[in-house]
Amino acid sequence: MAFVPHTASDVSQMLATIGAGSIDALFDEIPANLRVGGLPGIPPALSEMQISRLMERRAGQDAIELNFIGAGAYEHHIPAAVWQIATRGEFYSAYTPYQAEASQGTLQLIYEYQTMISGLTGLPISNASLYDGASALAEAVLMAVRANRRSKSRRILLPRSVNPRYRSVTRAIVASQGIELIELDFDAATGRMDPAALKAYEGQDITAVVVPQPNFFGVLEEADALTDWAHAQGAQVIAVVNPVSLALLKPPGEWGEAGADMVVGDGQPLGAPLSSGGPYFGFMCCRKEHARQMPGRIVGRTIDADGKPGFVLTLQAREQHIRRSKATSNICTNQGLVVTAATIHMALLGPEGLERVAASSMANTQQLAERLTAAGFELAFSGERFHEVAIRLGQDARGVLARMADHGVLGGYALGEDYAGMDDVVLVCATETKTSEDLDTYVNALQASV
Amino acid sequence: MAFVPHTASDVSQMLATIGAGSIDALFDEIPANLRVGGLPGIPPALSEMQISRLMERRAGQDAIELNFIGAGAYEHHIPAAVWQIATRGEFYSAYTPYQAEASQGTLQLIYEYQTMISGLTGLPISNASLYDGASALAEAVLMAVRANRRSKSRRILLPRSVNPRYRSVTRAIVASQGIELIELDFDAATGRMDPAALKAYEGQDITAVVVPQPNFFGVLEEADALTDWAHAQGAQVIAVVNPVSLALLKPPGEWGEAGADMVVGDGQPLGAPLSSGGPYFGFMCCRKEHARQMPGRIVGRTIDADGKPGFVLTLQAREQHIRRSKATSNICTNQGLVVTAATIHMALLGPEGLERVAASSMANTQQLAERLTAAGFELAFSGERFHEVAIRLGQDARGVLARMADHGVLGGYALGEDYAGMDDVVLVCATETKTSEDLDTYVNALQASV
Amino acid sequence: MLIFERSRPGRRATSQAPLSRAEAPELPERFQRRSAVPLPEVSELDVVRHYTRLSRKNFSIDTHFYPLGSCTMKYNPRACNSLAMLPGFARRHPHAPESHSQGFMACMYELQEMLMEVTGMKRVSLTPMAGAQGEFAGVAMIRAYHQSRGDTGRTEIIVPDAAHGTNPATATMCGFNVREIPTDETGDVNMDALREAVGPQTAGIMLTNPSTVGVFERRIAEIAALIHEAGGLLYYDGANLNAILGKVRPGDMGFDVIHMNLHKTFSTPHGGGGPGAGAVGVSERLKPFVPLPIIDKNGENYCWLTEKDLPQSIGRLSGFAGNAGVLLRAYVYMRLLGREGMPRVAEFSTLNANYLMARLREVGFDLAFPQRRATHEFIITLKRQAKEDGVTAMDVAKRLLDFGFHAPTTYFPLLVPECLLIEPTETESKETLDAFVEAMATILEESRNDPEKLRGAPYTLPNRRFDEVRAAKELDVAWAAQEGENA
Amino acid sequence: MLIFERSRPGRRATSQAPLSRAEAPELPERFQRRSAVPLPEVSELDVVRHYTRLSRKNFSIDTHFYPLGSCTMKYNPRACNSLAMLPGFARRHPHAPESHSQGFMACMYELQEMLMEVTGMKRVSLTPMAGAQGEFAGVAMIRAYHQSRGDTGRTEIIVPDAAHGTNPATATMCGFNVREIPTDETGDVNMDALREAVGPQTAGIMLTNPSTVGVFERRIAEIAALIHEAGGLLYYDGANLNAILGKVRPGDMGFDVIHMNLHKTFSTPHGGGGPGAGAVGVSERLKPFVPLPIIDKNGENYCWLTEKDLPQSIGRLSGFAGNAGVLLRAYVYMRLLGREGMPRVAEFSTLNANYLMARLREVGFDLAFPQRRATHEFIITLKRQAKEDGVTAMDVAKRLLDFGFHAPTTYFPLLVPECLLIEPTETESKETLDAFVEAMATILEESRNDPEKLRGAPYTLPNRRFDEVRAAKELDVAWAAQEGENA
Repeated sequence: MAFVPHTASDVSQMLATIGAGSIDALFDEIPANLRVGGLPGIPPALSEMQISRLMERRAGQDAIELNFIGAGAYEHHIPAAVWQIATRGEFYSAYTPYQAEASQGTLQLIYEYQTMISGLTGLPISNASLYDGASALAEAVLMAVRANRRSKSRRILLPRSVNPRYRSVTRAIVASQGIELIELDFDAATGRMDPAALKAYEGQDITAVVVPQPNFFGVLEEADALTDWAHAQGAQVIAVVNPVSLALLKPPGEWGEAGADMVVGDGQPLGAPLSSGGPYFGFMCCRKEHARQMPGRIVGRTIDADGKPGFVLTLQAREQHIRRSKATSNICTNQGLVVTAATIHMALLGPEGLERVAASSMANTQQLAERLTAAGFELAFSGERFHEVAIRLGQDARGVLARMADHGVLGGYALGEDYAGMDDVVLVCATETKTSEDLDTYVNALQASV
Repeated sequence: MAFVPHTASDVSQMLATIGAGSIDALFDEIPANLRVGGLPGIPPALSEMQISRLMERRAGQDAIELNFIGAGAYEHHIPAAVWQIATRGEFYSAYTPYQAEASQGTLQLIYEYQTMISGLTGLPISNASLYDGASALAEAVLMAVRANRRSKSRRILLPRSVNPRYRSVTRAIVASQGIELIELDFDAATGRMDPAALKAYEGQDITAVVVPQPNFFGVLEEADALTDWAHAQGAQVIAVVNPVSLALLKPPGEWGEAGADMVVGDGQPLGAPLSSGGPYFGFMCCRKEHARQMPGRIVGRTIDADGKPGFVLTLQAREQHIRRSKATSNICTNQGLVVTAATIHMALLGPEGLERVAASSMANTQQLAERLTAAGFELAFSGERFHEVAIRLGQDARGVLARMADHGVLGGYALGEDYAGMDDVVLVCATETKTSEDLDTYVNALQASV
Repeated sequence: MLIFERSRPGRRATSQAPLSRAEAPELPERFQRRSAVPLPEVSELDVVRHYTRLSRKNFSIDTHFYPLGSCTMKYNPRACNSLAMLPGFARRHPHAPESHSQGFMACMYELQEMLMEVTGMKRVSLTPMAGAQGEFAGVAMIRAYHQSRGDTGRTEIIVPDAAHGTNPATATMCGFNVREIPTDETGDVNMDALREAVGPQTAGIMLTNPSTVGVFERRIAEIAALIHEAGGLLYYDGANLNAILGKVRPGDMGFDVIHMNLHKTFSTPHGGGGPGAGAVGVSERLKPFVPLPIIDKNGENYCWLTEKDLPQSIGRLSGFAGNAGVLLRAYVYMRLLGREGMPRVAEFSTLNANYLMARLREVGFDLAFPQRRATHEFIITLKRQAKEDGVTAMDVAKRLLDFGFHAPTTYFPLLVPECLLIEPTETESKETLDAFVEAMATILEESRNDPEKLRGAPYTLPNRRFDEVRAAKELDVAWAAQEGENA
Repeated sequence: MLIFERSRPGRRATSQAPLSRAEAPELPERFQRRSAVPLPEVSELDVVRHYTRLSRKNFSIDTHFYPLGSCTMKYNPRACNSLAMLPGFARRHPHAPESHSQGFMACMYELQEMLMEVTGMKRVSLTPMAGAQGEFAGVAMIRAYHQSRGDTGRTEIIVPDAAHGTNPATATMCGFNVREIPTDETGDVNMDALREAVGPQTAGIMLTNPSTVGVFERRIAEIAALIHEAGGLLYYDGANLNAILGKVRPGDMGFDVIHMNLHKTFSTPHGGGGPGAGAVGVSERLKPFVPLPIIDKNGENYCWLTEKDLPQSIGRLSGFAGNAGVLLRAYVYMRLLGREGMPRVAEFSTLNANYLMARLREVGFDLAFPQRRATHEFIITLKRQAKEDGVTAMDVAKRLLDFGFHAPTTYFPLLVPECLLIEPTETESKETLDAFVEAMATILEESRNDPEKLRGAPYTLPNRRFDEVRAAKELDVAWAAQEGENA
């Protein structure tokens, strides 16, 4: 029996100690009519050799040569050390660090993570991570409603330039909270939030404004101006950012006069493999005065009985296992293992490494955009970009992408999936993983596919 | 600078402490005319991302679908836990356990390894491993000369049914020791050592007889009879075995009346990937009275100053770092990391697991042999087999194998490489990794290639 | 020492980033970062050594027995990790076209099917990223169901007092009021209280069965009938599914919706706090509402079902399709267990729990529900020791650490005073359980003869007991360079 | 506790072998094993936990500073491991046809080329599986060279007294007599003694340069001329190549043959004792004799050169083509260093050694060769402490372990009494060196004030100092079930 160590003699000794005649007798409190005899729908057991062969075949079947899709999940080099250390049994198979004395490894690591993320975003309080960037935005919206006590409206301005998936998830999660999510349009020329769209809300009670930077199209928003506008309305600012971009871009904590109030985003670009969409992690930072409104775990430094410093989970009174129906969120887990990887990843890159990754990604995408315009394609938006660019193909993007895949190139994300009138636009990303030859391969594959 | 942590300020502080003006000054004792200015023949540094991509491309280029080659290196399932644990930093980056107190992990593991190998072979003393099976045979020949004090001839009977590479290596290593290696022919019908070939040496001074089990053709030798014959001549018996086969085959320690005197072999089938031929490890066991003639490291159990048991390298007086020109061998390293993997591998398989692997491999090869004879091919030898079989193709095997490779099947080893008159014979191995469909694929690929 | 304290200006792990600075387009100044990027400047060896050493300060399943009640800390097979991390899976972009995703999708489809078989539910969505998100999905579906019928007066969710904190928190997040009902002295739901609580305002009930007090709720059929007759739905918290795998199925008990903690029952790693995976399963009537996306099979091809296919869905809960890498690990684990292995999980986790319960009673501990069978876990209470010796459940938990055992779950469920909730799981051997009993017996003796020793524990770990009040009061959640002090 | 003591009849890691017993052909009884296969019967969790815990009893580079002289314990980049273990490499059968091996062979060919560039030699063979086997190959080539010229009277190999033990042992294995020559008081070869030793019986000399006493042999050109004029050849022991990488090349110094310890200079893992890789390089005249196989390039295709191509070769030293997986790791490391990184290795390992030497002298230790530059390593001698305080080099070494530092190499080279040979390597930071100096200073103080404490060290490890005499006398090298006692 896989993973069950019991020998026949163990079983009989244990039953004798219990005073039961059989293992089956241990289930005698379950009403007999509810018992099932077996699970015929489950296939027979495989050996590790058999499942390995099956999985290798299936993984190989999905392998692709060159990936230029971004749209919320980005391919970066992940140092070999990252997952070799993160999957050490002591990290991989440890539980949530509730018993602090037996969990100083995980706890110190999270404290270091919080420090790193807080430093990147420019806001002082970070939690130990949430599920992913999308759900982190939802939690930020809920948190803004708790934190902005002056606002009664529960109205959130949510630009359409925010990742459509983030908007869907936010809608689903805040659905029952009486919160109004107001979508704001973007400027069709620049690809950034339309200043005209804001005018309508001037002087109104707005609880929070969401500001993506870069936005879903890779375009940079006027974050300073938006932040100041929001604060002028008494609204809080929730920044949604790509953490790699923060090596080059102004941190949300420094936006405008007073800085954003909360920042969330997906930590995937910091060491998580693309892995079909997860596990990634959501990060969240806030101002000191809102720490107690934060959802999720937080690690704090303290001292022990001998006065020696160490780390514990803190502010647990916010959490569901203490506060139950009055908790800040029902969230229980963080994405510990991915945070472990991300912390190691960030330490390996250091400030200069992260800047180089960001700059190379930006430069590669710029290069690609130039080669594509030289080849006669048109950019969809004129705004400054980070490392994604929307390209007009002049025909339905989905068909083009399917043909490019046959050339071994995943050509990008079809914006028509989410935006009416953009059926011919593809969103393309070229990170630091791409060489100049890769960019040529892209251009050739695209030309062969239109 | 890759892997160099020094900052500019470190360097200037350190130079000041040393009292040197520059790093270059530290090389001032090297005659200037010998200094080189650089290494232009070395390509510029790559980042980990770049070398990863290069290596992935090269590894992918060599990937094959189905491997039926054995001939001294065997494909077996290796549990995922084996190398995940063996490559933990504490095993992977540790040095030879000379400082016993700081190396109890490696030392206890080797003690367990010695126990396992000794149990498999049936001889009580195992060393901590040698480089590989071939060089272990060479060391065994040298050891037999030391250990068999009654024999003065330095003559070793070395059957041609022993792996040809093992014979080459032995020749190269004992070349300067005045040892005569006498090759014995095999019976062309059975594929095992020719009893007639022995007759010629009856009553002569022979230092040792090498007995392979199974032999290079996969055929089982008459180990009992050979052992008794050798002992009757005053010769020692050096067994050369496949460790996986020992789950089913009589251990050398029980051969004939008195058992073999030494046993060597390659540990590769116990958890080492094929990996282009290495690193594997050679194992070696001997009788208790010959322990001090053993080459290589040996771990022993002892007690510490508190009377607590623990492990140390022992009998170091045999070794080169103590005994210098009079050492039992110049060997210094063992194959520690591979031994680590093998020990974990054997522990995971346990007695029943190893038996199943051996039996499945044997059954698969038998199945394949049956399907091939049914398809009209002829077996080269009639002797009982373990998990390899020699097939006559009726045409040059090298050409057939090249065509099979184009069908994604590595069809075996061409015996014509080493044996005159066997140009049409291929040596095939089907371990437990092969399914019934794989065997069909083999038969089809072969039929399409002859 | 913190990684930041190892930082030196200009030190770098050179190989890990592009070797030269790329010529990125110059951005207008208003977009540019002015402040330094405050990551540590360290070498590759610094990082490897720092985090390798840190890891060694953790307890973990791979190093210690971890009898944490309600957490199912069983062995995490290493193959699950290496196979989920195969390059073809690790590098698959979530937006890769279906044509280049059939291998991955085959695994996910089969996982959905296996989870349906195991739970007796009619549709499964794998997208929730943790147990709590699964709960959210479940309760949101209950809400969506009633709304779809125009049945808008159902404002209450009934929750037993022994429930996990996530249950009431989730009900609140879904806009319901929480109605707590007590547990009776045998560990079952108090039926009188339940009858009183049920009414036209009842949207549903959230139950764990086996319950969090470690016993099987014997009147589950009666409860289901009661709720269903009142027009409510039954939600099953799958935290304890390990105890009944292949023995009894939530669908057969009458549950309408269930979440499963794949990181418990199907042994994906806890990873120091996550990621989890909280797949949900539903009965026939909730099929239209499952969270998206899910995978369907069309002839030989797997395809995604999205908003177009299931317009009544409660929507999306994750940016893509949940914690796919975790799901792959669970898939591998289930295939390794197979048809034969599934019921063994319930059998041997139950055997281990009942054995451990019998042994601990033998050496003098008090059981919370001595008249009941243990399921895969059970509770001991230190009420007597607290009164007689001034020793708390926390003291025993901390002292256990000194013996090389992780502490059981303490102070949960809240209704049992000074309790330890103990779950050994099926992957631990009798010898390990016996060694644990021996340590517990020693501690019990210490509690009588030297209670001070227990109150001061632990003694053998990197730290003694922490000042948690200080942690919350003098909040220090990020290192500031100027402090300069060692941690 | 030994893994065997965890064994219980019938316990198994079920997933790891075929799930059912195959119908293998029945063998005649004389071939069959009658005795049980004495492997432990344990679960997968048992194995994972046992060996994970065991690993934690080791010091290692990933956890500790390891200033082992002559061993070059530098950081082993993790990428080298993962890339060498890529499935396409790990699964390549050594007999796979050249057509299916071009990726692997390209790496090996380029490795040969890079090693030639680094050493200034004219051909490289990668096949020796360790330093000692490389030495064997080197001396065997010297023998084959003289024999090929009919020059059979050369029976002696000259070896300095400071040489590694493998040097004389190898010379013996190759059928030569060993002639030892002394080292002078500045650490160089005693030239008078050398002149006296050289003659028509001289087959060659084995030198390490920088030598094992941590200094560069300044008169190497003179020595080379002397040996060559006498008709002998020069063998270079590459143990200390790290010190001169990109600064000076053995080929340029006049050496005819060299072995390289790739597990030192090119950072393949030591793995608790191996595997190593001992590639050899030769000058023009020894090219025909290199061990087989080697890789050549024919147009765009890589091919093996074997006995047919090099009939004068000393033959084969390994069953296939050496420790290929180790060679792949070295290849990756060299590509990561690149042209720029190579000389940095020499520069910073030398900087670290000279800094550490200066600091240790500062705090009161005696240098063996105070008048010389350190190379990448240096020697301190505790002769004074031994005399004054009765404290030995071994005592200091063991005490260092308590401070979390691996001991330097002790009692080698043999000619310096009570010596510690210290090699910090280039991958360690100044902070680590400073912490080591601090520990050494504390120990020096202890040696004066509390020598007993040193003699009793270590105190903080799983074991105190061992009884090695007992280990050799009451030889216990394998566990026997009946003992039943814990280890």
